[in-house]
Amino acid sequence: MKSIGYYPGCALACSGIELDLSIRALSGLAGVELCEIADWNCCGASSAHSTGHELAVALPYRVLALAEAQGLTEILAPCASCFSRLKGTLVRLRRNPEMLERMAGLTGRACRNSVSVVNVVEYLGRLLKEGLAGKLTSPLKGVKVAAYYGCLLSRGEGIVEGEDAENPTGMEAAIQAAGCEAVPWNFATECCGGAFSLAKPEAVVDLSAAVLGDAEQAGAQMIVAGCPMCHSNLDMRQRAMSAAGRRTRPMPILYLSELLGLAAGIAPKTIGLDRHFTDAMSIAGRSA
Amino acid sequence: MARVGVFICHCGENIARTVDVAAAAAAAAKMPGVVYSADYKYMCSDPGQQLVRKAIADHKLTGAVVAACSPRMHENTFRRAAAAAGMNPYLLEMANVREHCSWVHSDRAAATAKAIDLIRVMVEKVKRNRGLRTITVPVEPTAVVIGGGIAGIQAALDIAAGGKAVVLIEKSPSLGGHMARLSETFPTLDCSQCILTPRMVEAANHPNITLMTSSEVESVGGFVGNFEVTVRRKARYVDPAKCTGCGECWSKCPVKNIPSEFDAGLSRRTAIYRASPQAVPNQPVIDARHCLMLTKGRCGVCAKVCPRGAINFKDADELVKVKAGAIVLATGFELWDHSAYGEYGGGRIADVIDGFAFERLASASGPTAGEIRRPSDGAEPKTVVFVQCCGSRDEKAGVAYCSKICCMYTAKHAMLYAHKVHGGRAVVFYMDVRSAGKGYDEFVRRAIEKDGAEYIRGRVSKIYRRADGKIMVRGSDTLAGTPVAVEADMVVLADAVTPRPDARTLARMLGVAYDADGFFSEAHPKLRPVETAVAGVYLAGACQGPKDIPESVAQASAAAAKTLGLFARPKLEREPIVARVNRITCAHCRACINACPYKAIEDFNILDRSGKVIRVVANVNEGLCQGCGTCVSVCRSKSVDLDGFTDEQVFLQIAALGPEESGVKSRGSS
Amino acid sequence: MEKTETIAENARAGFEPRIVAFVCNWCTYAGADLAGTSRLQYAPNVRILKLPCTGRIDPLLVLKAFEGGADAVLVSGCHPGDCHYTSGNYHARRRWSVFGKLLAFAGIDGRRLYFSWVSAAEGQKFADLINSITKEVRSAGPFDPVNPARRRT
Amino acid sequence: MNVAQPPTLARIIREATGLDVARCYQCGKCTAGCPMARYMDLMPHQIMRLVQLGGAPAEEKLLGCATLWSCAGCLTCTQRCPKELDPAGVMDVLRQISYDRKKTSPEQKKVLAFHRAFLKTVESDGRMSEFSLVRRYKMASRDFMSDVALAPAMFARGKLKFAGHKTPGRKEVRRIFAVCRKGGGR
Repeated sequence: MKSIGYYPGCALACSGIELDLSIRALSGLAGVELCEIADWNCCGASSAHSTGHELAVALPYRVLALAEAQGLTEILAPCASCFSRLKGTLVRLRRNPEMLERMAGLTGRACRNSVSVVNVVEYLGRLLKEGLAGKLTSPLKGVKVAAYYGCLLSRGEGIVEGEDAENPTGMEAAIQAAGCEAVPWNFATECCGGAFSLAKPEAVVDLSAAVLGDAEQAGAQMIVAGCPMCHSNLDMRQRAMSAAGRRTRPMPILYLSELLGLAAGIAPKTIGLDRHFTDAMSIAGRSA
Repeated sequence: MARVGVFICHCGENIARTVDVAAAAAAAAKMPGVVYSADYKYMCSDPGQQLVRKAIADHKLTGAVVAACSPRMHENTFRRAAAAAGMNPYLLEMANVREHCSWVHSDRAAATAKAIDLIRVMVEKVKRNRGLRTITVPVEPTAVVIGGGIAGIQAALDIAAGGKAVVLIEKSPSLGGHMARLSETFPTLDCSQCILTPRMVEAANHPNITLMTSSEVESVGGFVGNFEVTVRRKARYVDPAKCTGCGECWSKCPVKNIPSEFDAGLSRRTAIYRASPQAVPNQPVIDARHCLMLTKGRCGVCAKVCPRGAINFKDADELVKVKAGAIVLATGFELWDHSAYGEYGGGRIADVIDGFAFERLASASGPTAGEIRRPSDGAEPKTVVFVQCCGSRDEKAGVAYCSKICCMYTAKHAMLYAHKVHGGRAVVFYMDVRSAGKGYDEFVRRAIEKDGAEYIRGRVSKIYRRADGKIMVRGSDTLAGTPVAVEADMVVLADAVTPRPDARTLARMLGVAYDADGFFSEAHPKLRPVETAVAGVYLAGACQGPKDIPESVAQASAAAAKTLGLFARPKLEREPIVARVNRITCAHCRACINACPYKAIEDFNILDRSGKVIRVVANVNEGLCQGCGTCVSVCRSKSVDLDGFTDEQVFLQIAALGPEESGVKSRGSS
Repeated sequence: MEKTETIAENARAGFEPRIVAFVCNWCTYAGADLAGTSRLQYAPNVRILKLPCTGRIDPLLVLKAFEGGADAVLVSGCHPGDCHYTSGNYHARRRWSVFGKLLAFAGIDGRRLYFSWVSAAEGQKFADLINSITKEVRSAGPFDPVNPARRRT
Repeated sequence: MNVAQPPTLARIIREATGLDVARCYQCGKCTAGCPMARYMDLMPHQIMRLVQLGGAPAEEKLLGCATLWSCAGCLTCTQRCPKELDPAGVMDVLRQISYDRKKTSPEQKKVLAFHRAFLKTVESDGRMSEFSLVRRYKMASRDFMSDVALAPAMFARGKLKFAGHKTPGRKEVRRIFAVCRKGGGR
């Protein structure tokens, strides 16, 4: 892999900036060029598909069409929600050529549906296999990590491929490559409350606290996530969880790419470790 | 000159509604060779048959075609009528104008034209039919029963009681099957071992029963009345003639950590072992995969301590051929492997067990002597959750069907648990309670009303083990409309009943059909529930579909009755459809000999007067030939033909469908 | 152009294909019976000829059927592994794979010869099969035994 | 029998997703695994049942329930459904119908406000930026006080930016919104 199309998505510019920083740093280290899709638009996330069926397909369609027109064959969508929308649209259009035609008319852009979409776990797994594993010079020896997939990196028929939805293992492999111990736990694929952060914060606090609680019981010293929505729920809402009496101790929440970045010896600030709400810098001290 | 009669049945309205029977009769009357043609309301009725008999006699018919239902329905009926009128029954044929015509078409003109075609085809065939004689074959009055569980034992005992010989073949080292592993049985709660063990001993000691344990069927040849079953008797490494079952060997065996199959992995056994103390025969065998002597070539402790010198490390598998007239399949079932349910822990949680494990825990002869102790730490579980339909009725990850026995055994488990752990809480998640059977629903109600089992209607979505050791069960109560979470100490999954994975191989050996799930198919779901489509092969027990003990036993007795009925006749009549070789043109290329699936074709020496072999040709053994006709189509010199389906007959049938003849509207010119 | 002409010609002549089906007694014949007892409607263009086993079905019979004016031939027996006579259908399958090539070489359209497995339990499959074959043969037009390749151009 | 019947919800669902809700046998596994069940007034299996039942009272209940707007779309129900149904997909369809027919329960206005704010932002900028989203959401939901404390911290961490996050192709995106809106949102 010399280069790959890059769809950062909206969250990576703001609340999910650490994911963007760490993906870029690791890609640089691995010598993979990220070709950002020019003029990309929002995928519509859950709001589009909650309220309008056609819009929910049209927005990701435009992204896929742009990528194709720009000569990209494979795009990385690090945000799990974007990945799910883009790949879901891809799968849907593949099954329904009639809709592909309608979308071409609707958006004024042709698309042969030829690109493929890769999520963050798949991408990092590939980087590791293609030589990044050998560059992890400062492994975090013995740190106990709970791998958190949430919903969109574990479920979705035809979307998440090559993983057992009830027992995914892609993150565990990367965690072990970073020198850490992946602890077995029960909430790896439970929901954190997703997009209800603003509209139903009490639900997010409730569900996210349960995720943190199980990880702590399993002996995890931190949680590794792949999704900016999960990350902000688990990281940013810890104060609200304490206020609700659901949590006492802080639990660092890292992106999988941050963990690998640390293990590769990249400066913590470069990958955005200082931007977390719940302290994660202390983890950096552990790398040898 | 052929004199053929055609008899067209209205089948009430079934045929006449769609086919113009009068027009068909008129058309048939004009076919070459037809001297009589009639239609009648119900040809199979007594007056209808009389009409056929009378016409055969009055018109001196040399052939008859009955255009009616499928020959599978009434060919025998009409052939018997023909025979009663003095005609060779094989000179009567049926044209299937109901199943293949009136029932599948609605256009009256097209259906009538097709019916006339079908009649013409059979008229052409029957003109060349030869009067055949049924072939009789002797019956070997020995039954092979495959499977030594309760169904196989019952079938063997019943056949033996009828005075016929039985060879009872069991794959594992002991008789008894799954029933031997049960604690108590529903709905009476009598002890399974107490009612089964005497049967096991009786089967082993019966003079008419030859018991072959550690044995598997390798291949099956032959046909009803004369099967030849090849049995692989696996090496046991213990000479049964010398062994007294004293137990010196297994008490000294150094390999002691093999999970016991009998105890569902809840206890450990040695490499030389008996399945259980009640095993029949009560002699140990050596598990070659774990024995140090057999794997690494050093140890031999058992041989040293055996006072009778019964250990034989050089023992080898042996192939035994058994001749049998009938075969009873009683291969039983297996539980579905719930590790396919990742949401239930994927088989990784020690205290999430299956029904058999619970049976062993509850059994007085089990690893805990009947005390309910959970596998992980031996603690007494204060809350046990029972989950029904685990894998059953799940089209996505399990099986689509209902496993039938789980509702009852789960109620039994909840009841046994309440009796054994006072103050314990039994929670049952169910979707429906299917308790049809004598005393069955009362039994389930008793578990709920008297023994306090909490029944919650809803499927469980997730089971996981919390760090504190509690097993969390997340289900729902659909009646109350709420999710329900239970903190349990142990969970029992009522895994689906599935056929043995190797049952398909056995079915293929026998030509027995099996359904999409792998259960053996009966010949008719209502009227022939113990027979298979293969004559002389019968079914007993859960190999045909999920069954409880009384149903398995009933079917086993029925299979035995079928077997004894078959053996009551000294000889079997068989359809005389066999191949014949024209010795004059046969070039002895051996193509037919190689192609014949029954090895029914052999070399035949043609001798001159002095006894010198002048030519070798192929010859069909009528007793072995089943009439498939494969030899006919492989013969390069057209020297083989099949009675009833000769080349000439089929060519004429095809010609009868030609454009000049056929009722299908054809193109203007060709 | 050729195609539209053919269709127009067929329509003019009221072309009803003639399909001869050679079926085995144990599986497909019984499957056709099941289609009947289930009252599944299918095209009336098929004429079933029963033989004990597909193993009995000599390629010569198929040629005879074409010679006799059939527009298409169907050979159908038990599923692999389910042959009543253990292995007759395997012999048949081997034979047909060779024979099919020979027919293709002779210029006979693939829409003329069909080979299928229909078990005694597959009444629906039998009905569907006959309907789809009838449709295909209709599109292929009448068979000309004198010049079988006529329709191929 | 020429009286035109409006299509039932079950039919609309079948046409939109290819799913036949009649296959549901009410096992309740969807409800058992639903993380949001406690925020729902109808349980997922009851949603399926009411769709099966049909008729005006059932439709009223379905389109006005809180459940549609409490579903997180986590797909746990769909993943585990033993009948290979897709309760989450059924919720999507019902939510869209509820939105189109303006049947959404007033208590769920916050969720709707969030979705509207989100889409409004995307429509105008082509992309979503948290600041515009939060501003729009707070105006629409009148929920001014929650999470106020988080904002300065987010600014400090570069997680919230005043500057909009606009894409050059936003005119094209606006046109897509307009076309979809004309099509009735579906």
